[in-house]
Amino acid sequence: MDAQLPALVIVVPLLAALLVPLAGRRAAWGLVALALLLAFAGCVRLLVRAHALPEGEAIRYALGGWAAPVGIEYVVDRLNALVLTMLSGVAFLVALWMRRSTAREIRPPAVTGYYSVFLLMAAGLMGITITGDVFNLYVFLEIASITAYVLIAMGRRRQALYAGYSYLILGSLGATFILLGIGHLYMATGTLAMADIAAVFAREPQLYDSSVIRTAFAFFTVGLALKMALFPLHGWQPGAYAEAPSATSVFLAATATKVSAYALYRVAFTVFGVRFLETGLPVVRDALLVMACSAIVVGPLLAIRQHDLKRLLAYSSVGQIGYVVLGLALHNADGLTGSFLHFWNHAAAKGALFCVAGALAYRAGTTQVAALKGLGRRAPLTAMLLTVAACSMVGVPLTAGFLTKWYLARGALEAGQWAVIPVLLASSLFTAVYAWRLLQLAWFADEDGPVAEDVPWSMRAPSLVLGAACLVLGVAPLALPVAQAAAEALL
Amino acid sequence: MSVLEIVAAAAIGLGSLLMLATAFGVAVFPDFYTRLHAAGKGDTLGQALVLAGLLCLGGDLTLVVKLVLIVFFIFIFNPTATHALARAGWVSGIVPWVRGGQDPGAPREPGA
Amino acid sequence: MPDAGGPLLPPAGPAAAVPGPAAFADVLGWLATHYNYAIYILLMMIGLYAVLAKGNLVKKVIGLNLLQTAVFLFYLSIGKIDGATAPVVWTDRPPGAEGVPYENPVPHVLMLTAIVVGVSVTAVALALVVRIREAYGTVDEGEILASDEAQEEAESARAEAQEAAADAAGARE
Amino acid sequence: MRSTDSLIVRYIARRSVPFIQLYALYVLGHGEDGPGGGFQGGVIFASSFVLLGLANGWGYGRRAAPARLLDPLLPLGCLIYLGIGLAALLAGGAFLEYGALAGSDDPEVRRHWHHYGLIGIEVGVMVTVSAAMATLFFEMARPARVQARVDRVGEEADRA
Repeated sequence: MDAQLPALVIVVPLLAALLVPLAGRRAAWGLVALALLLAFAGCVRLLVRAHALPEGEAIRYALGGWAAPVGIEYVVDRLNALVLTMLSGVAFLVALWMRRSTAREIRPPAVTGYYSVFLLMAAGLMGITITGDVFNLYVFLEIASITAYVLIAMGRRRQALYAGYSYLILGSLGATFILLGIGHLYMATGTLAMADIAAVFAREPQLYDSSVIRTAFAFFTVGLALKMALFPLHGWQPGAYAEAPSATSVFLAATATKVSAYALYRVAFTVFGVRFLETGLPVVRDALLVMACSAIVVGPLLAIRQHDLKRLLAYSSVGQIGYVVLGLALHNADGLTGSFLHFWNHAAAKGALFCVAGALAYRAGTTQVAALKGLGRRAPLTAMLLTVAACSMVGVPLTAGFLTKWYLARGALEAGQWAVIPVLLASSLFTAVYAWRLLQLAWFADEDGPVAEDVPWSMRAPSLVLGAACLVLGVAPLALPVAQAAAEALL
Repeated sequence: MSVLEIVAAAAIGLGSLLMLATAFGVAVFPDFYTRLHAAGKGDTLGQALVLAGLLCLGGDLTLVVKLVLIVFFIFIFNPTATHALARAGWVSGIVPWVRGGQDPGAPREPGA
Repeated sequence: MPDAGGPLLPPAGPAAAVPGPAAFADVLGWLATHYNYAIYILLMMIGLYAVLAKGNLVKKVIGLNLLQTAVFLFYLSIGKIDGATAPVVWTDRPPGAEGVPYENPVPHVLMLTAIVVGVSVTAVALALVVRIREAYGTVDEGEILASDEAQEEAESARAEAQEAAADAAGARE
Repeated sequence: MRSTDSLIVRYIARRSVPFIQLYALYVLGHGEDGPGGGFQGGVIFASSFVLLGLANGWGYGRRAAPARLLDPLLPLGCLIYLGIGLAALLAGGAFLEYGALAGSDDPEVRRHWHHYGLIGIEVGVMVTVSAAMATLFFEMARPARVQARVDRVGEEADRA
């Protein structure tokens, strides 16, 4: 079975997604949790195996027994093993968390459908991460996106429908650009397997000067930037995160845009090669640097003005994706390490924060920021979770967020991009402003009246795991060697 | 050139001519019903003639059976579709065109 | 993809050539031989215009479909070779034999997949439009946004009042 | 969608259903060595129900293809696909390596099993596609009075 793991981590959630509607309402949730637990275990095993391999090698799996240039290949190396573990781990925690939340937010007849689509989306996201074929990447990207549109539109308010629709339009636009990028790439190289394309580039370096290749890269960048909601292209994102059902918000915010960012890393480093960023089309690298920096500053600034907690967190995500992309623009070991750390750090922090928003929706039926007042007295554990996660977002030392900023700052200095340092500081300041507003309401604005019930343990425990991850990843940097190894493997 | 080939050429030529006439009719006829008339009649016979011509050219048995079946179904389904369309037009209140008569675009009471 | 059969042909033939910066006459010559690329760009621009500029949600979906169709055309143009046959296996004459060039089947297979994806996206989009129409009574983007804004304003005014009250309570402590 | 009052249209639509479905199976069977396959066959198969719905009214078509039947078929087709892939995996090959289903190394036998596997997944594709297409049509064309009843049931379930 060990040899079959790369296929199994995708197939098991997929299989469960199809079994859930047949299994009926009672068994559905258990099936979801079991499938994602198995996938998580498989991903951890893949992570261990990928790190045991010597530098530059990867676990390869040929689907259907067709070898790489002809068939589709699944490749697990250090970078995507890291992303896969994050993905399946968060998916498993959200699956545990969502039972009571969906019972309150989704119409009972639609719950099994919701679970099924949720699993499909998890499988799609993992497929994007694991595939070694650019066209297969597009197909998985669309599976993950189409399911995301559905999961968003299932929100209670009618605004969810429009949010899902506008995400659909912009997401499909992005996907079309990516498809065009793949077409241009195929036109110039005549192959679709990532490793094969990279080999063509190594054989014919003059291709870097071809306008077809440059067009391809531009299409990839714009398309994936749309999908990951990088700053000027983030229009769909706040509405989608704010209006979606709580469980969707947690999962989307913790994973979805980061997987698109991973796809950009994969395309830029594995397919085009790091030399292309430096010599082939430096203007895209500079543009990404500018976009990432503006996202880092503007995201929290926009968040300060919001009254809805989920919308506030969504704008903060607009800023946080900037950290993930910044490493690509810096493309040195420390910068990449910082960004790769952020794959885990942000998933933990933003996942925990959206869990708080979900708890608020569960308990108070609203996600207005004002509903936070008195949280410290009524639900101290949830309030502590909010505190820890918010500190991690600000980048307080000893939390996970600090490590990200530390390594990104070191990477910026190394790359000679001094201007990035004030950007990081300003962003921390703005983040602190809205974080303080939340904490002040939660701990100090007391409310008279009876103490309401807290969320059930089935919701509290998984969110506390996410909160604990924020601390553990910061105090005992487990992820650091993994991220460093992934960064070195790419360069 | 065998007799069959001559027959085939004649049938295909006539069929093509009919289909051309159909296209012409759809383009120039004045209203929904007359256009439908052109499309329904001309197209059915035109297609059937072309296929019959191909039938004369022969081929293996499966091909012949397929062609016969296609002709058979065209003769059933084309008129049915035309009938359904005309009826739908009538029910939704489209007035048939009359030479020198009322304005063809004028609304008519449904079902009148 | 493995079922496409035949070896992978690198894109060849005149259609795969890349236009460089060219004089006007060259552009005309390029148009004459590569008109399918010109059509693809034109179709794509029309689709993009409809997606971005139309207020009607259904028209946006139509624009999206146009955009996708343009991409299909682009892909099929990549695989096209002038005078080549279809890559179908003949029992008496295998493709590639006797110097008969055959078109690259891979873009066709890719587009088959992309068409399925496009159909799925369209289905979800139309389903959403139906639901939006039920919820808002309109499929016009401007009206939907205006209706949302009115609701949003009322809600945020209420929220601000609540927050102010909470602040005041905090100050009293 | 009302039933048409034309006897001809209703009769022809009803009688043509088996022919359409037979043709769908024909297209399915030819997918391996010609134009056709599960997707196309599935769409043609679904079109027979669409025709019934158009000619004889929404309710008539929906009774021929009820949600009770179609909803389980949607995942079932995909399950056939995945199941064959997994069976190949369990037989010692890679995922979807149909040749491994043969359980022998004889290339001739493996080639045969490759064909069986391919036809099997095409059947799976056809089941899902036809169920999906018919569901899409009937859900989108649902008349207002049926919609009202569904909403009422949903609200009652919400309250419960």
